[in-house]
Amino acid sequence: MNSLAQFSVSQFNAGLVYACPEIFLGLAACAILMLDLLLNDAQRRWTGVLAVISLLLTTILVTLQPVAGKIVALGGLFELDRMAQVLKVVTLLTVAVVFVYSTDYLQRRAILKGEYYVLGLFATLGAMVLISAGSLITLYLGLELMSLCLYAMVAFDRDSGVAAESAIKYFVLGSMASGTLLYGMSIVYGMTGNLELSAIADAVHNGLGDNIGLVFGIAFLIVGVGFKFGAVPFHMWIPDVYEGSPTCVTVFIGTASKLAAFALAMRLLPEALAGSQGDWSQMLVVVAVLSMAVGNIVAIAQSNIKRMLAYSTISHVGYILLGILSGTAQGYQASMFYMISYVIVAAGAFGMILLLARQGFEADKIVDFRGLNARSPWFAGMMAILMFSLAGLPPFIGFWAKLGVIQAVLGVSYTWLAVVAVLFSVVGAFFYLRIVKLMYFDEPTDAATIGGSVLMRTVLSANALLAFGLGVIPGTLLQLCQRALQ
Amino acid sequence: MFPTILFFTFAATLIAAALGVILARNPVYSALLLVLCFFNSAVIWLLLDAEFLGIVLVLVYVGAVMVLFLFVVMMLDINLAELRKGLASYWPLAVAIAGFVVFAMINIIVVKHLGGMSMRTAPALAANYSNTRELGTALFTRYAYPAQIAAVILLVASVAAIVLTLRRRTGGKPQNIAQQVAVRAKDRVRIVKMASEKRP
Amino acid sequence: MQSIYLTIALAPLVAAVIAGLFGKSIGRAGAHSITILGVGISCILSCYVLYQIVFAGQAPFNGAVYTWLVSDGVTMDVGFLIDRLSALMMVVVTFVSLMVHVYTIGYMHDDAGYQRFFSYISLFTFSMLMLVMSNNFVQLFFGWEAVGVVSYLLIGFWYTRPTAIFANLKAFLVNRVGDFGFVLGIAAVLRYTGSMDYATVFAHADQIAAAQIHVSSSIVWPAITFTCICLFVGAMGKSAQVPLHVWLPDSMEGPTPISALIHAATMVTAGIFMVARMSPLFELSETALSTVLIIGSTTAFFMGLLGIVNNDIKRVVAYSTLSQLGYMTVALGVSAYSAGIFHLMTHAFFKALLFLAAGSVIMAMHHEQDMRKMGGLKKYMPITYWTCLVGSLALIGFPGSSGFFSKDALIDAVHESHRTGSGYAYFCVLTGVFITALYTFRMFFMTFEGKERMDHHTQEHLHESPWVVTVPLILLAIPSALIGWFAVKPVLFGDYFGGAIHVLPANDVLGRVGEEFHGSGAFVWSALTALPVWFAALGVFTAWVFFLKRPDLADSAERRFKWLHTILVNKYGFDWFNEHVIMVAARALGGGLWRFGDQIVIDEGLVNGSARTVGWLGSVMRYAQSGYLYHYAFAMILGLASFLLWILWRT
Amino acid sequence: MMSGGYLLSLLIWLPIVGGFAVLFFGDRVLVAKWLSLIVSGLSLVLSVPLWTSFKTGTAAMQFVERSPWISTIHSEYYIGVDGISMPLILLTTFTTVLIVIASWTNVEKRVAQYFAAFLILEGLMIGVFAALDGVLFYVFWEAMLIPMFIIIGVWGGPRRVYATIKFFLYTFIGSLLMLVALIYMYLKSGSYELAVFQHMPLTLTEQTFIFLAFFAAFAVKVPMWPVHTWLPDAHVEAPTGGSVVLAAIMLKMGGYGFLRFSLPIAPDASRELDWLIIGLSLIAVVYIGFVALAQRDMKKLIAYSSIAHMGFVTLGMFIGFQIVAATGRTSGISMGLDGAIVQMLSHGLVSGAMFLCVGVMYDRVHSREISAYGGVINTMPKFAAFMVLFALANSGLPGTSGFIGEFMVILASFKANVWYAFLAATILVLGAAYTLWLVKRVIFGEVANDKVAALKDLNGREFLVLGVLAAAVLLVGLWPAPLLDVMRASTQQLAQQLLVSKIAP
Amino acid sequence: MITLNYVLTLSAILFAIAVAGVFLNRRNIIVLLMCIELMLLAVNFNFVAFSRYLGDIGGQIFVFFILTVAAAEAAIGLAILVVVFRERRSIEVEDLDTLQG
Repeated sequence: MNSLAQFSVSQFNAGLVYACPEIFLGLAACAILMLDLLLNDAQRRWTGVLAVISLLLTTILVTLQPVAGKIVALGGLFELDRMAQVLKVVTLLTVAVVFVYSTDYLQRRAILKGEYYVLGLFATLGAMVLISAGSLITLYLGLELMSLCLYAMVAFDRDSGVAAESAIKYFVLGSMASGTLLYGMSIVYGMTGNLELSAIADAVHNGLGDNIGLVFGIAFLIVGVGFKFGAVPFHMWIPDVYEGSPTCVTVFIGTASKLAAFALAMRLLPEALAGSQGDWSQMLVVVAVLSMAVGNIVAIAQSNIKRMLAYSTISHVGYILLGILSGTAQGYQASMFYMISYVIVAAGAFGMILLLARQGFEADKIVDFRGLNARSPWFAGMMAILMFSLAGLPPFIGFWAKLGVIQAVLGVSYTWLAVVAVLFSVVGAFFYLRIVKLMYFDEPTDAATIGGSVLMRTVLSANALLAFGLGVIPGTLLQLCQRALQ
Repeated sequence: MFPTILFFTFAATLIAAALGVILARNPVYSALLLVLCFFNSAVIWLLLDAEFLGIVLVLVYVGAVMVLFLFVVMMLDINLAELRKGLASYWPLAVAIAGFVVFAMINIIVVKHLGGMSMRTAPALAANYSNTRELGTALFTRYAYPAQIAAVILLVASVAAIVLTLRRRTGGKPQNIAQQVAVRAKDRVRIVKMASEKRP
Repeated sequence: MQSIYLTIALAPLVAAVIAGLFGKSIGRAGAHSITILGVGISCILSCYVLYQIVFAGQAPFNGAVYTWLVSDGVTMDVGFLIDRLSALMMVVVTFVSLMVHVYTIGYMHDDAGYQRFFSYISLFTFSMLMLVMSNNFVQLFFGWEAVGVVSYLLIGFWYTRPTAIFANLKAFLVNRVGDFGFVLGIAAVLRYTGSMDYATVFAHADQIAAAQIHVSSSIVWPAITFTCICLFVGAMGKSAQVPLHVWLPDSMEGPTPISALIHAATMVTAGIFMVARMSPLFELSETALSTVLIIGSTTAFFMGLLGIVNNDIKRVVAYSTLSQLGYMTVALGVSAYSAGIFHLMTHAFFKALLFLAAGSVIMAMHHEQDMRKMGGLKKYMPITYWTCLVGSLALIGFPGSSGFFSKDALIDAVHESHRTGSGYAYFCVLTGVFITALYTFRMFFMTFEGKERMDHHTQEHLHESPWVVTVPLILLAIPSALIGWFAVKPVLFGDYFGGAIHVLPANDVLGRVGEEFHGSGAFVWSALTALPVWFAALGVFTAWVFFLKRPDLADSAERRFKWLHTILVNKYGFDWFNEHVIMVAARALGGGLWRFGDQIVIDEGLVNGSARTVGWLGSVMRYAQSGYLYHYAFAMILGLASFLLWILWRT
Repeated sequence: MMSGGYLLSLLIWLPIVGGFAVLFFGDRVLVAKWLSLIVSGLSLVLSVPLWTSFKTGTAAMQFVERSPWISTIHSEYYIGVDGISMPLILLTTFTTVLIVIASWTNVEKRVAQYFAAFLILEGLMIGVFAALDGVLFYVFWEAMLIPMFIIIGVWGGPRRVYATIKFFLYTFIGSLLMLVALIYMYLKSGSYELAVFQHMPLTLTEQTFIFLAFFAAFAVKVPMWPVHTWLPDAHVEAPTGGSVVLAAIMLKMGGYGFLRFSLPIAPDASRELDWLIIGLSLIAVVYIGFVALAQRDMKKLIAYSSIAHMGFVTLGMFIGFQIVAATGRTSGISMGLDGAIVQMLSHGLVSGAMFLCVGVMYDRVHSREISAYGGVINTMPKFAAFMVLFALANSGLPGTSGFIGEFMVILASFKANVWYAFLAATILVLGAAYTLWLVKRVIFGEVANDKVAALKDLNGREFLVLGVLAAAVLLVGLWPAPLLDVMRASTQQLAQQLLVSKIAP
Repeated sequence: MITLNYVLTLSAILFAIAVAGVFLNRRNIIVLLMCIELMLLAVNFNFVAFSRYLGDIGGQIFVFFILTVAAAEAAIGLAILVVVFRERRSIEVEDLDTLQG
C-alpha cells in the first residue's frame, strides 16, 4: 500500500502536457455537445464541421508532440510512444474522414443529430486513451469509453429495427467480451501484482513466462482481444453489427475501432506479455487460421456488401494476427502496416456505399454496384482500386500489407502458415473480383446519378487514390511503421 | 475459523442466488436474486477487508442499478406468459461446456494453484489501516487520470441513454432552446407604423 | 561460281514472288513469261554448271551463302554443295520444270488461277533446287518441307473440290509422318556428329557407327541403323513407299502439270536423292539397307499391281510412279545408288512425258480421265500418241530406251546382291517388269487404240493439243528415248559420281555388273536374251490380248479372280485403314481426352469442383451465423474452452 | 553492368501514363484511338534502340537502372535487360501496336477504356521482363492480371465472366505461392535482387520447395498440363486483342519465369524435378495435340495449339540436365534454351497472327465455330493467303519462325533421350493435322453459306497488320541468326549456371 | 482463514454461471444484462482478493472503476433494450434473428 509514496504532484502535472490532445478532444466534445443545442436542424451540418475541425486540431496536437522512445506519465497510466502517436494520428484522421462521409448520409436519412458526432468524438477519445494506455486500468477504461459510445451509435437510428437488434447483440457480446478480458486482466494482475504494463512485462520476464496461471489469464485476454478484433470464433457479432448498423456507424466500427483493437492487442500481448510470446502466439495461430478460413469462405456466400465486408474484415484480422503472432518487431511492424492499410481501404469501401446510398435506398446489396462503370467510371475505378487492394494485388496498398505479414510468419519459420494464408487469399480474391465484375462487366439496373457533396467526393477519391499511391510508393508508410515499432 | 464459516455460508448463498438469476422464469425474480447476490458479495468483500467497496456495492448496485433494472422490467410491460420458454435447445452440450470451463478454471486455480500464486497468504494490515483512506488517496492522486475518464464514461452513458430513449411526444410543448436562442427581435415584435388618424 | 548457284536458286523464287504478289498487274502473259524466264535461266545455268563439273573438270563446290543461325556452337548455314550428283539433279529438275512451265500455258489456259499456278510451280522449282543444292541437313529439310508445302498447295489448287482439299491435307499429313522420322534422323546425326554439314557429318560417320542408342533399359540399337532408318522414313514419306504411299494416287487431284513435275519427276524422287546423298551413312548399316530394299521391292511390286485395275488414266500413271519409285528404292537398298539415281533421271523424263501426254489426252477429252470412255485417240492426236508411245516403251524398258538401261542395270544389280531380302527383291523387280508392261500398255491401248468409247460431243471436238503442249512432249520424248545410250556408261559404270556417292567395296554390286559391261550396244544386245526383256514383251502381249484383242477375256478374268480384284480395287485397304481406323481413332482419342480429361476431370472435377466446394462450405458455414445471441456467445465460450483445454492438455 | 539512361523506364512508364491519359482524355473515341496509336507507336520506336544498342557477347544486364524504392524491405527499383528479355520486350511493343491497329474499329463500347487497358498492360508486361528485383517483378507480374481481367470481362464473349475469373484465380494462386518463395529467399539473403537469389546457396529441400512454388506460378502461366484449362476458356471469351496479347506475350511470362527464376535459382531442384517438367511438356505436346484435333471452335483450337507449342518451350528449358546425364557433356543445353526462347518469340508472332485471323472472320460473321465457315478463300483470297501462311507457320514449316524453336528443341531433346525426341516430334504430325484440318474446313472448299458468300476481303488496316506479322514470321524464319546472336551470351551463361550446384557444402 | 483459493474458486464459479447464463438464455434480454453484471461481479471478486493478498491497493481501484463502468453499461444497455422493445414489442432473445447468415 505504497501508492502515495511514488506519487508526485508536480510530476503528474508535468505529464499532463503529453495528454493534452486527449484533454483537448474531451473538452471539444463537451463543447460541441453544448453548441449543438444552439443549432437548428438546418444548421446541424455545422456540428459535423466543428467535429472535423476539432479532430484535425487534435491531430495537429498529436503530431506536434516530440516523441523519442517511450514517455510514461500520469502515474504510469499514460504511455506515449511512436506507435501511439502514429495510431492516434491515423485514428483521428480516419474518424474525420468518416465524419465527412457520414454527414450526407445522415442528412438524407433525416437522422442527422449532433449526438452522433459527440458520441463519435468520445469514442475517438476512448480509442486515444486506449492507444496511450500505460496500465490495465486505462486500457480497460479507454476500451469501455469507446465501446459504450459505439453501442449507442449503433442503436442511434431509433426507427431502424435491425439497428436496435444489432446494437443489443453488439452490446451483450461486447460486454461479455469485456468481462472475459477483465477476468484475464485480473488473473494477470494477480500473477504479477501490478497493473502497469511495464511492470507486468518485467514480472513476466522475471520467471513468469510459462507459468500456467499466467497462460490461464492470457487465454481470457485473447478472448477479449479476439472479440474486439473480430477474430474467429469471437467474430459472430461482426456480420450482424456491420449489416444492422447505419452504414456511417459501420464504417466507424470497421475502421477506428479496429485501430483501437490493434492497440489493445499490441499493448497487452507484445508489450506487457512479451515474455509469454510462445504461449499466446500458439493460441493466435489457431485464431488466425480460423479467421482467414471463415472470413474468406463465408464471404463468398454473401449478397449484402456490408456483410461481405464484415467477413472480409474477419479474414483481414486473420492476416493482421499473423504479424502479431510472429512475435518479432518486424512482424509487429507488418501488422501495424496491415492495420493502417486496411483502415484506409475499408474506409474507402464503406465510403462508396455511403456515396451510393440515397433516401430509402441503402446500396448495401452487392448487386447495387452493378454497372457502376457505366454510371460513373471514376468511382467505379476508385472502387476497383479498393477491391483489388483488399484482394492484395499489387500495386495497391493491400499487397504490401500481405507481403509484410507473410514475410513475418516466414521469418519465424511458419512456412505452412504462409501457404495457408496465401491460399485463403485466393479464395478471398474471388468475392472482391465479383464486385469488380458487377461494376465493369454488367449493365446498370439503376440509372440514378451519383450524389454526394463535393467534399465527400473529393475525400473519397483521395482516400481511394491513397490506396493506390501508397501501393506504388509504400516506402514512407512502411518506414513510419518501422520506426513506430523498433 | 469464524470468517471461514461466514465465507462459505455467504458463498453458497451467492452461488445459489446466481444460479437463480439465470434460471428464474420471471425477470423480476432474477433481478431480486441478483440483489441478493450483491448483498452476499458485499459481505464477502467485507471479510476481505475491502470495506469501502463492499458498501459502495450495496449503495450503487442495489440502490441504483438494480432499481433501474426493476424499473425497466416493470416499464416495458413484458408479457410474462410468453417468456416461459425453456433453455436453449442444445442445453446439455452448453452445460457440459460450461461445466468443463468451471472444471478447467478450478483445476488450474486449485489443483495447479494458479502456478503457485494462489498459495499466497494475505499480508497483515497495519493497525491504523483504513481501506477508505487508502482508496481515496490513490484515487485522487495517482489514479486521477482514470477517474476523469470514468467521469467521461458516465457522461457518455447519460448522453447515450438520453439520445436513445428520449422521445418528443407529439402534441407536447417542449422547449426548443435553439429556437429560443436564435430568435430575433423582428420575429417576435412587429413594429407597426400607423399613420395617425385624421379626423374626418 | 557462287553467284551462278545463287542465280539458279533465286531466279525461280523471284519469278514466283512477282507472279504471286503482282499476278493481277502483270497479267497472264506476264506471269508465264516471267516464270518461264526465271526457270529458263536456271535451266541454262544448270546445264552450264553440269558442263563445268563434268566436262570442264571443275572441283565440287561446298560453301555457305549465309549463316542461318548459330546455337550451342552448332552453325546452321544456308549453303550449296554442287557436285556431280546435285548438278545432275539440278539439270533434271530445271529441265522438267521448264517443260512443265511451257506445257502449263496450254493446259491451264482457261483456269482462273493461272498466275497463281505459275507462281506455285516456280516456287516449287526454287524449293526443289534448294533441296538438291543443299550442303547441310537443315537446308535439306527446308527444301524438303518447302516442296511438300507447294505440293500441298498445288494438290489443293482447285480448292473448291472436296476431293482435292482432302487429298492435299492427306498428302501433307502423310508426308509429315515421314518428316517425323526424318527429323529424328537429323537429330540423331547432330547428336553423334555435332554438325549439320554433310561434309563434316560424313567425315564423322564412324562416330555414328560406333554409337549405340538405348531405346529402353534392355534394348540397344546401333545408332547408325537407327539414324538411317529414321532418315529413310523421311524418304518413304516423300518418295511414297509403302505404307506411306497413300497420298500419291490421291495427289492426282491436282492439275496434271504438277502431277508430272512434282508427283513424278522431281519431288517424289527427293527421297531417292536424299538416300543417295546419305550413302556414306547408309553404307554403314546393313540392316537399314535391307529395310530399304524390302520396302522398296514391296512398293515396286504391289503398287504396280494396282495399276492394272485402275481406270483413271492419271492414276494408272501414278501407280506406275509408285512402282518405279520402288525400283529406285530397291536400287538404293542394294547399294546401287548410281542405278537408283540413273533410274530417277530417266524416269523423270519419261514419266513427266507420260503425265504430260495423259494431260494432253485429258485436255482433249474435256477433263475426262476415265479410260473406259476413251479409245482410238491415235488418229486425233498423233503427236501425243507417238510421244506417249515413246514414254511407254521407256517405262517398260524396251531395249534401247532410256528406261531400259536404267531398269536393266538395276535388276542386274539386285541379282548380284546378297543382301538380306535381295531374293525377294529380285522376284519383285522381275515380276514387276511384266506388270509394268501390262498396265502401261493396258493404258496405252485403252486410250489410243481400239474403239472410240467417248460420247459424241467429245468426239466432235477432239483435236491435237496446241504447240505449247506438244513441244514439251517432244522435247521430253527425246531424252526419254535416247539418254540411256549416252549416260549409262559414265553414270552407272564409270566413276561419274566420284565422291558424291560412297559405296563400300564389299557392297559394290554395280561394279560387279559393270565388269560385264562393254558399251551400250553390247549391253542392249546381251539384254535381249535376258529375262526382263522377255517379261516385258510378255506383258505387252498380255495387254494386247486382254485389252485390245479380247476385252471380254479381261472381264472374265476379273470375274474369276473377284477376290483379287476386290483387294486391288480397294488398294489393299490402306485408305480404308487410314480413314476408318487411324483418323477415327485419333479424333476419338482427341475428343475423349478433351471431354473426359480436360472437361470432366480437370475442369469440372478439380477446378470447378474446388470452387464449388469452397462455395458449398461457405453456404454451410453461414448457418453457424444463426442470428441467435446465445449461439454467438456459445461460440466464444467454445473458443475459450478450447484454449483452456489446450492449457490443461499441455501440462 | 552497363547503364543506358532511362530508356527502359521510359518504355515501362510511357504506355502506363499514356493509358491513363487515354482514360482521361478519351471521351471522344477518335482521340482515344489516335492517342493510343501514338503512345504504342512511340513505345515501339523507343524499343528499337534496345536492339540496336544492345551489346551482344555479354551476358551482363544492359540498360540498367537502379534506385532505392522500398528501403524497409531492401527492395529496389532495379531494371535491366539481357539477351533473354530484350527480344521479349520488343515482341511486346511490336504486338501492342498491332493490337491497337487491329482493334481500331471492332470495339464498340467503352473504347477509351479498351485502349487504355492495353496500353497499361503493355507497360506492365515490359516491366515484368525488365525487372531485376523480386518485388518489382512480382508487382508487375500481378498487376498485369488486372487489365487482362478487365479486357476479357468487359469486351469478351458470352461466358466471359467464368473465363476471366477462372483466368484470374488460376494465375493468382500460382503467383502467391511464388511470392512465398520470393519472401523466403529474401529472408535468407536479405535482398530481393534476382542476382543475389541466383547466387545464394540453398539446400536441396529448400530448392525443391522454391522450385515447386515457382512452378505453380509459371506452369499456370505457360500453361502446362494439367493447369492449362483456363487458357482455352480465356482465349475463347477474350476479344481479339485480348487473345492476341494473351497468346503472344502473357504465355511467355511463364517461360521467362522458368528461365529467370526456376532454373538459375534452384538448379539442383530443377535437375531433380526435370522429369516432372519434361513429362508434363510431352503430355502437353501429345495429349493437347489430340485434344486440339477435337475442337470445333477456332479460338479453342488455336488455344490448345498454343499449349502444345508451349510444351516445347518448357521441354527445351529443362532438357539440359538429361542431356548431361545421357551424354556426359554439356553441348546441347544451350540449344534447348535457345530453342525454347525462339519458340516463345515465334509463338508470339504466329499464334497472335492466328488469333487476329480468327478475329478478322469473327468481325464479319460473328461466329467462331468452324462449322459456320467453309470456302472463305472464295470470297477472301488475300485473307486466305495470310491464314494459310500462318497455319503453315503454326505447323512448324521451315522458313517460317515456327520451325526454328521446335527443330532446335527436338534436336536437343534427342541428345537426352530418343523417346523425348520421338514424342516431341509428334507435333510435326499432330500440329499439321489440327492446323491444316482447320484450314481445310474454314478456308478451302465451296462457299458454305450465305454469310461466307457475303464476306468482304481484308481492308487496308487488316492487311497492314497481317502483312507486318507475315513479314516478321518469314524474316525470323529465314534469318534467325541475329536473334540467336543476341541471346547467345545469356543462354550460355544460363546453361553454365544450371550445372553449378547451389547446395551449400 | 479465507484462502485465496476459495475466493478465486468462488469467482470462477460465478463467472461460469454468468457465461452460461448468456448462452443458455433464450428468453429475455434483461437477464442477459444481469448476467453481465454477474460476470463483472466475478471479476471484481478476483481483483478484491488479489488486492488483499498482494497488499496492493491497485486492484481495489480497478474494482472501483469497474463498478463505475458497470453502472454506465447498465444504463446504456437498458436504453438499447428500450429501443429494441419499442421497435419489436418484444425482448425475447429468439426474436433477434433478423440479421443472420
